[in-house]
Amino acid sequence: MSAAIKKKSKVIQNERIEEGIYDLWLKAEEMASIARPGQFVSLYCKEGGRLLPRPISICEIDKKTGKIRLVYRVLGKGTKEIAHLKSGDLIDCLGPLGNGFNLEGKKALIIGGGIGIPPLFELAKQLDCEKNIVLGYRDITFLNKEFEALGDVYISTEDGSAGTKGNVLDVIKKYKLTADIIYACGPSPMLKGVKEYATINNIKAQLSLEERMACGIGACLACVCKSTEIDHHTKVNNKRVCKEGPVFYADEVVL
Amino acid sequence: MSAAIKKKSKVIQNERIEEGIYDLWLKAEEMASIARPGQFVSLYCKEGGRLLPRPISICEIDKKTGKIRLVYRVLGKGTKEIAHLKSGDLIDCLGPLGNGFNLEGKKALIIGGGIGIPPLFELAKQLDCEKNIVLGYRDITFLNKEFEALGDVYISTEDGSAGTKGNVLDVIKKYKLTADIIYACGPSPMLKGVKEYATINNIKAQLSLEERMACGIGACLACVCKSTEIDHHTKVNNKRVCKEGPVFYADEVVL
Amino acid sequence: MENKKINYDNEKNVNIDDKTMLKLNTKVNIGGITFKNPVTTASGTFGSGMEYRDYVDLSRLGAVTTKGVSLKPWPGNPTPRVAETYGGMLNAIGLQNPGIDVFIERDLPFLRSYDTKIIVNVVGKTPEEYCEVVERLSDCDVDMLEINISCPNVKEGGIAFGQDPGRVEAITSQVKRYAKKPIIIKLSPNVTDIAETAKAAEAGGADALSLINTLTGMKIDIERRTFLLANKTGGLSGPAIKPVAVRMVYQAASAVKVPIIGMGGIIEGEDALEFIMAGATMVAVGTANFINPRATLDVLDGIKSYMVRKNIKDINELIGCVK
Amino acid sequence: MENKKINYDNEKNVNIDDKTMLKLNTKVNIGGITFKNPVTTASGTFGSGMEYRDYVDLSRLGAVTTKGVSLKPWPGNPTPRVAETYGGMLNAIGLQNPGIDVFIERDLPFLRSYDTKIIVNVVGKTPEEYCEVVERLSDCDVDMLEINISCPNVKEGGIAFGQDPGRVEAITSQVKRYAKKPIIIKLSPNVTDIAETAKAAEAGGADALSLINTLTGMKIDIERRTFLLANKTGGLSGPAIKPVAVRMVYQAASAVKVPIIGMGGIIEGEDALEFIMAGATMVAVGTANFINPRATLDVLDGIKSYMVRKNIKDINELIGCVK
Ligand SMILES: Cc1cc2nc3c(=O)[nH]c(=O)nc-3n(C[C@H](O)[C@H](O)[C@H](O)COP(=O)(O)OP(=O)(O)OC[C@H]3O[C@@H](n4cnc5c(N)ncnc54)[C@H](O)[C@@H]3O)c2cc1C
Ligand SMILES: Cc1cc2nc3c(=O)[nH]c(=O)nc-3n(C[C@H](O)[C@H](O)[C@H](O)COP(=O)(O)OP(=O)(O)OC[C@H]3O[C@@H](n4cnc5c(N)ncnc54)[C@H](O)[C@@H]3O)c2cc1C
Ligand SMILES: Cc1cc2nc3c(=O)[nH]c(=O)nc-3n(C[C@H](O)[C@H](O)[C@H](O)COP(=O)(O)O)c2cc1C
Ligand SMILES: Cc1cc2nc3c(=O)[nH]c(=O)nc-3n(C[C@H](O)[C@H](O)[C@H](O)COP(=O)(O)O)c2cc1C
Ligand code: FES
Ligand code: FES
Repeated sequence: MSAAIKKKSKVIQNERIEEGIYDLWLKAEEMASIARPGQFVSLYCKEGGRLLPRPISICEIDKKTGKIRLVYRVLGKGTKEIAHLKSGDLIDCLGPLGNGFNLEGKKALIIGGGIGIPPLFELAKQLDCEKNIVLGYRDITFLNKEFEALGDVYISTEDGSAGTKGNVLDVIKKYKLTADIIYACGPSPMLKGVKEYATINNIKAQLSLEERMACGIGACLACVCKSTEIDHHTKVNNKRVCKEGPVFYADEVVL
Repeated sequence: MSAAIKKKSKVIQNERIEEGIYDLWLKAEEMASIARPGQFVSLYCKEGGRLLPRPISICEIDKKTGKIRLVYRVLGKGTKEIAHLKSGDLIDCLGPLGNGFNLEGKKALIIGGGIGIPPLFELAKQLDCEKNIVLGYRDITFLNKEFEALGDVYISTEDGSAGTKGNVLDVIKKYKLTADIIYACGPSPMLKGVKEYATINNIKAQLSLEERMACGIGACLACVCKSTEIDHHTKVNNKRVCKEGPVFYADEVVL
Repeated sequence: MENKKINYDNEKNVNIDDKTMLKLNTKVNIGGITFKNPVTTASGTFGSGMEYRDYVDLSRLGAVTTKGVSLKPWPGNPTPRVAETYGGMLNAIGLQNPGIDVFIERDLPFLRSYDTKIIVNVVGKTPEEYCEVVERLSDCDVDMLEINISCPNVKEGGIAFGQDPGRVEAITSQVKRYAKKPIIIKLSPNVTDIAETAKAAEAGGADALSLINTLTGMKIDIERRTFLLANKTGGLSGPAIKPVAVRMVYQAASAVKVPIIGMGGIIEGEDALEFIMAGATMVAVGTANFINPRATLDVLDGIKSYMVRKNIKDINELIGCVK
Repeated sequence: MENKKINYDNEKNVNIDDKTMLKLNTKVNIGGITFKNPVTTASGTFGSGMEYRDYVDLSRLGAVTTKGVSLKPWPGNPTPRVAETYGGMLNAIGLQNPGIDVFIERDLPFLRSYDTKIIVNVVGKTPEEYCEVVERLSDCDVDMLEINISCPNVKEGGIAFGQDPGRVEAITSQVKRYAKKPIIIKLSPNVTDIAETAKAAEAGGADALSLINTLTGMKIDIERRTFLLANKTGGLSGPAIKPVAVRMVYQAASAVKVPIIGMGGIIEGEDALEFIMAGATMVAVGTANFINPRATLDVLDGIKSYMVRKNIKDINELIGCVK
């Protein structure tokens, strides 16, 4: 795999698509040319003494025009600063980082929860097979319309304001969705549930994890997760989310 | 005097007028309405963990349109950051600060050195008397054309590329300029020379000083200069440049 | 990923309606004195309040803590006295102050005209000088005294007393003999073990502790190849030092029973809440005043809006709640 | 006002033509070893260099200093292991490392394939463990050993050895008995008097000192009312701590004769020059690597362009030039 690139990228567009959710297109030719679905980008702030990267997954890649798309939630001060960027502004980016999803299987179940949904978009675009797409939200929905062009979309909301009331697993059980490969990204209770479901039903699953990061490239050992086997790099039961991940097979990691 | 105001002000224009010298117009209605020549504004940065103010003197006041003008030199990282501001950007400002010049006398000698020249511009505009204006530069000249509308302008450059080769005192001696009041702003060796000249020739002189600041409003005691008499506020021979100054009568301070 | 947070706009704080605010209890108690809220000023960053009265209604503050006051006027150090650092600043003011007489005649009546508590920061070159100032203040209308044994910028006095537990205990008990007001001992962070000096101050009879004073630092001017500060070293303050300050407040609070006033890099309500949860009963706002003259009130409003948002009726519930 | 400065664009550094650069002497000497330039990496921020080889030609560095290596693989602390602070970060990695065997088999041959010096950072839970690692490395092709007695994030070993001058001297002399390579003792800034621990290390036979390791800090997550780091406390690094680090390097350099490797918040050439002028013979770049993977080279280029601009032919002229 080619190395990640650290560069200032130009903001093409940075729009609020929902309360607290932003849609950012960056001009980043080199990155776009090598990026794969499931990889992420480290964004760097300028203000407030904020030094560490904000890792954001790649939502869409446009190789032709050399652009990448990131969809992010304003959580704290860093994402708030980023949300203030205007077209034409420059932002420091390092990426693409991490391993990305392996495209495999004949019948895929794509499961996204909350801000774990955007990383699955480019995956769904590139996956050339039967696709059931389950999107779980708390209340406000986003990106679901765009997913509809890529497969059969099922929605859950915690408050029942759209789709099935409940979570993604409730949807899967309700519609008895089957698959030979699961791709999932979302909060860790959801991933735990998905892993359990996959194990019980003997379905291969790729899960995208999250952890706080410093370097983003595998050097500092900040972002480890528990691995089932002793990792070849660390010689302990730890894998680096930024390097061996963020995507792991369900049986590789302890959640 | 009305209190200073801390506010975000909008950049109307921020242009390079000479190598490393910038001309900044800010929309700042309240400030413009109370500002006096010789006062200054504290500008605050956002990036690079820079917290302390950059004190910049007011160069021109446009009460009608509610704008103030600052002319500054890019010295370090803070002024470099400020030089990158574009029209429409906002910058945190606190001002107007300090005492400003007292408008007095019948025949004024206005002496500016380098980046000490801009603070004298509004003074020259408001002073309604005979004015000889001496501007000393290292090499590149700026603002001199604008001063020509306000009085008789004499120039010195260290390298002799314009006007008299030498410094402002060389000009004063060469043209035997006399006055009943001197206003001066510039590097401290220049101010020392001016003070000496004023004392010998028994001319009243107002000097604008500089010191590193933190609060800019008289609270932290960072910015003191040596005063000839025990100061009423501090009870020691110190005056605060930001509060009792930046303009002092020559006999008030030890340079 | 779903972890929700609130935006940080200061404006937001102000929008909470007054009735909700009024139901909050923000009163805290230190040394038998009740403060209307836990926000005071860090000594030396607020003068005696005069310069800030145009920005801050001093009556809204829990207390005003004054600049260090000595027996005689002190001229302080030569300039440059301050230098900027990443996320912080160095100062070597050297405790310039007009002395106790001027303080009592001019500053005290001014402060008393506001409805706030007065904490007087006391400095001296010898234990005797500290005691004399304390004695002079004993009959004055002030609320508490903060004994500064941690200033890194003076040759005599200051930090020299604050880095050795034995001397901390000794000077505390000496001062206590002359004091009619509750005594706060201000601790230095430039020590191996803050719990030790905290315990020493408690053993000496301190009614409260305040921490942290500044961390000793240095900046070199590489252009002129010299020290940037005339005093060579200075005290580091501002947000850069907050993590060290929170840690020390936590360690001190775990080591002693007396209440703690926490400070070091507080610029907004959230910072103050870190200190309170780590064990501070009050907080002081210092360097932030230089960046934003309204910082003290913004911190207070930030604390209140957190309480409203989290439905916390009494600030005392939060003190030391993280263990 | 006329004080001229140069702009800070990193790009500018690169524009100085190669011939001018070649005439500069950037070689420095520590413990009898010559380093091609004074820039190394701060332990734990650069792995063993593998992850940075795509960004940095390791052969351009004066040395690579490795992550702490222990006798057996260490799993480190639970996550979260890092937290962001104003101008800095807290880490509590807990010295996760694959152990000396893997280091010798995998990392050492990798590093040796580059034309740079190798400094191995050594950790242990007991003095014996330090000595065993040192002994194992004695017959390996490494250049120096850095003994980390200052990690604040492990229960045993680490900082416990580094805060008491007696123990610093003891462990230094113990380790020296087993070492065939020059020994650097890495000092903790969490002490009252850095000159004392510096002198203790020198007395124990240290060939060089490195400082500072991280300052112990804490961050509280006020939303969840808990510590942000699983380990409660962590080590503060980054530009926020630079003024403390420069001060300590200055104080240590004034107290001992052995050379010093300075670190703490270096992000560009100018920062490194502060350390060098304060008395450091070499500098290490740590947290800056996380913000800019090319930071080490940018620092080196920044030093060089300063030398060109100020017409300084030999970096050694600058070491300790501010007194
Ligand atoms: C591999 C990966 C992919 C991600 N993809 C997306 C995405 O596509 N869209 C999106 O909205 N969010 C995504 N996140 C989460 C995103 O990184 C955080 O929401 C963001 O960093 C918060 O920054 P902040 O400054 O707003 O919050 P603050 O809390 O102020 O941040 C403080 C520090 O903590 C870190 N941090 C805080 N929350 C998280 C978190 N959940 N995960 C990792 N670091 C965190 C920040 O990066 C920063 O260093 C992803 C995280 C990871 C690890
Ligand atoms: C009352 C007053 C009026 C001034 N008016 C003008 C003006 O009209 N135009 C102009 O170009 N400059 C003026 N200056 C100087 C100007 O403040 C500095 O050039 C500027 O602060 C440098 O900031 P920097 O970030 O670029 O430099 P840095 O060196 O990176 O600044 C670091 C810190 O030192 C302070 N500092 C550095 N140099 C000075 C200095 N000479 N005086 C005070 N503080 C300094 C900065 O404010 C900052 O806090 C004035 C200074 C004072 C005190
Ligand atoms: C300019 C300045 C002057 C100070 N003077 C004093 C003082 O006179 N007495 C004292 O006890 N502390 C003094 N301090 C320390 C502060 O009270 C406070 O402990 C420290 O700055 C940390 O808080 P902060 O980061 O909020 O500023 C001073 C700090 C600064 C920045
Ligand atoms: C993530 C991280 C891991 C570290 N691991 C080690 C280590 O294994 N051994 C050690 O001696 N120091 C370690 N340190 C301390 C650094 O080497 C350095 O002393 C400190 O971070 C200050 O430098 P900086 O501000 O440039 O990062 C670590 C620091 C960080 C940030
Ligand atoms: S963030 Fe540094 S190893 Fe993953
Ligand atoms: S800058 Fe604070 S008193 Fe002048």
